[in-house]
Amino acid sequence: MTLMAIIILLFAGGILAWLSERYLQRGGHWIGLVSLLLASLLLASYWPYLGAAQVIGSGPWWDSVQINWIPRFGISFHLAIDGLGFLMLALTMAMGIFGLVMTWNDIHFRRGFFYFNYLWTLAGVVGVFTAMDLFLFFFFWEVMLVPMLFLIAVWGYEQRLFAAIKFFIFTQASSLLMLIAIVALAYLHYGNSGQLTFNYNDLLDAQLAPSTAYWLMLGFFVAFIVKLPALPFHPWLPDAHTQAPTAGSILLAAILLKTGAYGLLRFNLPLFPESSAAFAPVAMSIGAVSVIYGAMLAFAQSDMKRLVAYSSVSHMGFVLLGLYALNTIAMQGAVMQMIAHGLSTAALFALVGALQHRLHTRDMTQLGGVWAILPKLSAIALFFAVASLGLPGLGNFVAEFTVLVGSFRSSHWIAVLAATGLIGAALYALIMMQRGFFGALNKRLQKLSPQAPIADLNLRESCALLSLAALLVLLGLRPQPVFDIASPTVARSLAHIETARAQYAKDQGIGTRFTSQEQTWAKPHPKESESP
Amino acid sequence: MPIETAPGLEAGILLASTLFCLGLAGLMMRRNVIFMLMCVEICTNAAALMFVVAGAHWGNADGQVMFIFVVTLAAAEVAIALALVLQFYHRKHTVDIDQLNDLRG
Amino acid sequence: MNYLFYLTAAIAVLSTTMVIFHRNAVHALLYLVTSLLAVAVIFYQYGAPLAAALEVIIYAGAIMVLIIFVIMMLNQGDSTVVQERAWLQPSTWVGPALLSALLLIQLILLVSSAPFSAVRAFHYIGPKQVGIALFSHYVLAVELASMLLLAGLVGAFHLARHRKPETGRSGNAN
Amino acid sequence: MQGLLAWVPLLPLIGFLILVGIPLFYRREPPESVITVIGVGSVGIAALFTAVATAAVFWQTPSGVVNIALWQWMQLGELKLGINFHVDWLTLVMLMIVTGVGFLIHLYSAGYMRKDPDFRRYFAYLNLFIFAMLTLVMADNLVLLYLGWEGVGLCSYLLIGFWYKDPVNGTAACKAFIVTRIGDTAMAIGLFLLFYEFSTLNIPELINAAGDPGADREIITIATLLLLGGAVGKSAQLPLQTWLPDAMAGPTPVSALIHAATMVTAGVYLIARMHPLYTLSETAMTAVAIVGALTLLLAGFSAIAQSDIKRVLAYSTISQIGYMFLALGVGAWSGAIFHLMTHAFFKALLFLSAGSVILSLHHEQNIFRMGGLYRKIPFTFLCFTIGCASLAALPLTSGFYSKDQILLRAWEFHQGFNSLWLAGVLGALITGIYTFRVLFLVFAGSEGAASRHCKDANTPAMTIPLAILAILALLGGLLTPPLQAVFGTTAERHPAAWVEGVAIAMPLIGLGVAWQLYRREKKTGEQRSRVTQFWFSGWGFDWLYDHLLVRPFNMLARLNHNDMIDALYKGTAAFSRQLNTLLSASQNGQVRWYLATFAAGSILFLALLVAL
Repeated sequence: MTLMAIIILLFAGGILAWLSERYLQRGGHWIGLVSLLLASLLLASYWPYLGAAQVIGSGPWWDSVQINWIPRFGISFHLAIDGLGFLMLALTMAMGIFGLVMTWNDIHFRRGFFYFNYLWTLAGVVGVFTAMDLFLFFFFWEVMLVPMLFLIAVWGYEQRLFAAIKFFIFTQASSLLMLIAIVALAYLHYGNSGQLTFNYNDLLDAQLAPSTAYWLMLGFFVAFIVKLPALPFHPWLPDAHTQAPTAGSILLAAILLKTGAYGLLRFNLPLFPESSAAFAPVAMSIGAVSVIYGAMLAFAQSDMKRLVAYSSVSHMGFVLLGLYALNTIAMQGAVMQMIAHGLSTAALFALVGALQHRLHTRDMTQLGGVWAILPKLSAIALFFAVASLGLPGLGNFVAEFTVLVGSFRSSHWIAVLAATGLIGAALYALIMMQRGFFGALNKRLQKLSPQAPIADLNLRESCALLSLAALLVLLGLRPQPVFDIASPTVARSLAHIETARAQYAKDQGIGTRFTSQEQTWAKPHPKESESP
Repeated sequence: MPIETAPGLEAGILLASTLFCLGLAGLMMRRNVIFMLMCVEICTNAAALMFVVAGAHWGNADGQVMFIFVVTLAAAEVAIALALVLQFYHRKHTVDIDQLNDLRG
Repeated sequence: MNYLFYLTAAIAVLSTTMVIFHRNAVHALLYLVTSLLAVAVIFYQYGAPLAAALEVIIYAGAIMVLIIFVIMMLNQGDSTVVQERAWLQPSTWVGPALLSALLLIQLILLVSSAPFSAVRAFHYIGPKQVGIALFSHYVLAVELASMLLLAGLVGAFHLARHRKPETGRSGNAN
Repeated sequence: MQGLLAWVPLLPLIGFLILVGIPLFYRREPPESVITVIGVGSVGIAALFTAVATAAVFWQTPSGVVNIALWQWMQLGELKLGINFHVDWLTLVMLMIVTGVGFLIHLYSAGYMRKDPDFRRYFAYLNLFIFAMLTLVMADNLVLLYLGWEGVGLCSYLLIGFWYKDPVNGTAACKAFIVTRIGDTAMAIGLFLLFYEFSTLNIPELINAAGDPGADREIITIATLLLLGGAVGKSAQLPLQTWLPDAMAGPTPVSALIHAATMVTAGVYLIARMHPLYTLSETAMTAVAIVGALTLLLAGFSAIAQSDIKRVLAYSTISQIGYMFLALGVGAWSGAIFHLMTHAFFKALLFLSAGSVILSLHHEQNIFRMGGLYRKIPFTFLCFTIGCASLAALPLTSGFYSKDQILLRAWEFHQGFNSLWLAGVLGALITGIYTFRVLFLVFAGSEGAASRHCKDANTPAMTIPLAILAILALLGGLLTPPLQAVFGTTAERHPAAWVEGVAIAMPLIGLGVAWQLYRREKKTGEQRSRVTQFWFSGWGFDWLYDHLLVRPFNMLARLNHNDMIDALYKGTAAFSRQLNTLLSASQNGQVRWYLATFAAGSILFLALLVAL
């Protein structure tokens, strides 16, 4: 019931914030903060599961709630949480609070409605991360989308409508594919078993013809990698990120992108293990190419926010690569990358937002030498830029390293290709620092600064950013707890794949593509096992 | 009570079709609203003729019942349409239908 | 009796053609009345005296009078002949005429190709039968038709009201 | 005692954290003295701890190994990594160099950087630098080593671009980071390969596993070559040496730190640390030796043609690291580390005295505008001379002992005369030439244009480190580190006397050539022939990379600035908009047009009926 309470709390908080607009000038963010804190407290009640996830509770779920919704179609309101879900929820809450605190005074009109949308997006995301009924999942998938659309379209920057519509069309088109795949999956399962259900646990056992499964898998896959985003479905992201208000960018980067990765791990891999395994090389290549392509485009940008947005493409490429490497190390790395990228990119967006708030530009040709006037902001930006380029000792490195180590086992060349993305990351992160913060003070800023001294980060912003920095350092030096929490979920997804592979090998006899691949994965000596 | 000497069904249908096509042609070629209204009357009348001919062929009163309804409809339609024409003329001081294109895309 | 049918049919077609090509509204209207009367004769030949009577009374009578009124109100008599001539150039009417002719040819083809029963017997249906059908089986439709007429009445009254620009606005505002 | 060693890297880290965290607690900038105490003190205590640990544990047991397990880093399947330190004599030598020389450079910096508005930031970076380097040398697994490795790269980036207001510095800093990152990526791929093959990244376990006869030699070769890629990047060897001369943009003590105590020696350390793997692969050994030999010659020639005092020293560093690589390539492991140590002493001395010269001349760096300074700043002159003598390996200086060892070993390795030895000897000659050329140009003869405004800028904080380093540069040759436990003992064989004679004679010949060169250059001033211009530009590597890599990449980036994939979607949008215009044109509001289309539609429909 705690899960339900969290979602209801966020929905109710949103409505309250909207209503409060009429009576309180600036009640919205307090209501938002209180409801987020309460939700975090509720989430913290899962504390006892953290240490001994496998011992307490029977089965994979820590907690679940199931209420009949549309029993005629086997649709139920089914929420459940496990390690991965907990990590994602924790990230959601943390980033929700962070975004709220960082943009405390940024919104100047329709405050209540803003926080309504903000909280509803978060509620939708929480639903996505906990829904264990595919129909419900789709429902929340849409719920998180529409308030986000408003956030961009109403409070965004210059080209907000264009960006909002682009965002909407991309995500809607992709989720249509997913809806078709969901319905087809439930229907086929109904045809085979006589039981019409959208329940995740039941659908895991669905028996599908390989070609059908492949198509359905593609439907889910496209929906998820549009959200991720990976090549070639990324173009919505730079526009949406750039035009969204700072809080919206933080939500998008830190949380909404993760729903795609989460979906891949939770739904795509376990539901369609055979076709996922067959598809893995393609997906890994997409991931690796995204890494490099995103980095190159980030390097080419002059708008700082756009640069950070493209760096997201690059980072999320690692997630895709890791998930489809289909081994523990890489998949755990992908989960870690989801969290680390959430922290570092959210902070970078917050910083660009703070910069724009103060200097009224985010164009790097109009910036330069900012360190001289805003030393604190620049120092923190340096930290997060360095985190973004994957400096060891910070969370992103742990993630990228484990992803690459793991995927190297699955495919040498793809991993090597992705590893060159590390150079690209250095390029864009340093060029951002160089053009934005170092160098001589830009002439425009020289004119600006004497009239009104520009305030550096205040205590509120510093604390928010430094706590993220501390988290990143913690993740970089002591990532094991995160790995431990996520490991049952990853292991379960992997077990499905392994079973499917073994089954396939048994059906096809020795000597097929899959057998040799599995032996490659199992043993570290490929040459010996591959030799006939 | 059959009438032996009546013209055939085909002849009635052909006449109705001819009248309808003439009305349609008039609708398309005239720009004056009043003429267009007259052409609409021709068209409805052709349809009414069709009903009556069919009713007579099958020996059924329904054809004439439908005729009565068509006439009713025509009366209502012409009343409204003429009111609209008046209104149109008052606003635009013309009866040119081509001036009435506010719904263009 | 058939020659009578063909004669009236020819009159109907000819007068209708005059309607669509005539430049004077009042003359065109007279041709239309002629056409309607011809159709009334045809109704009679098909054994439908009630329909023929209604055609004369309502169509050729009431509706045409209504149109005449409007023509008079809009002053669409002789004065607009020049305007009509300008509007009705061959270039304007050739296209529609061709389209309609094509449509007619298709209809003729369809009608002639359809197999018809050899029975050429037509039935006389008197006003009594029609009345019985109308007020038994179709009574609901009659009520609906009366509603329609009422709506048409109210609508026409409302639409045709000529608001003066200065009073219209203030009247709405209050 | 283990705890003491664990504190060695942590102390600079704490220093860094305090220096960075000060604004959180204090609104005003603390005075320089406080910063000096924290920044210098942390490294000083670390050096002290190292010395104590050395004296207490290792002096008695040269083969002793101390393992310090701090906490588990990550454990994922077979990937088990800890934040663990592994200290043996190789590590200990590096620790002493890093903390000891590092401390002296810190102390010197306190004098050199006085009154800089970013004094605190400077010391914070410096402490972080020391921390990263200590982590690098103490790591017991390659990933932790990689942490230090990248950390060193970051700090060098920060320090080279320390005076950020000049974009040139920033460009140099970016270049340093990105060029080394290219090497780092190769190294990372090497790590992936090693893990793939041996399922561990723990260094001792890796060495054990590789020693197994069943281990795949081909993979070891590829992996060691990839590690060499990393080492080449960090140690500024061919073909990734281009960043180091530009790195002179940072403050001079930073150059000293990068060149002497940290950063560039990391590559040598890595190969020495992984030497059991290299011995398994002849190809890798040869590659290391060839890289070293080529680099030492190319960089030496470049050094002859330079006119900036710091760039001369930079090229000399590249050249000397080339010596170390040569030593590694011929299996002279302890020779390489020994040269690393003596090089740390005399190169730190040279850079710091060069810093004194530059400061005294108000940031003049062109040696052709100097001259006759031996009278004005005699102490600096003395220190610089000692450094030069040691660099040129004049007999009885520390550099002589270490370089001699390398040359002998190169001779032995291939049983007699060979090209590697020849390269080393030729390198010794060139070293003599460029070293004494710079010494003469700066200190000897008549006063140059900039010398007139010379004012001795040395403070006690600067003279003390200089003095200590001068002593070490002179007598450091006596401190042979007991590395037999790490590298094993090699049978001492003495080649023919003339071989040794050549090694001794070369620097002296170089001295003579340098004098001639000095006299000629003093007359002509700063003029270059086509050949020396080519040397001056570092053999055109910058030009080559600029045209081969940088420009095409920038071009590509500019071309694809707007994301060609987005164009696909933009095209779709434009197409549907066109379609929309087309369809809305049919919606023209003309009743008669609608009627016509209605008629046409009916005709079409009926045509279907007629046709059927």
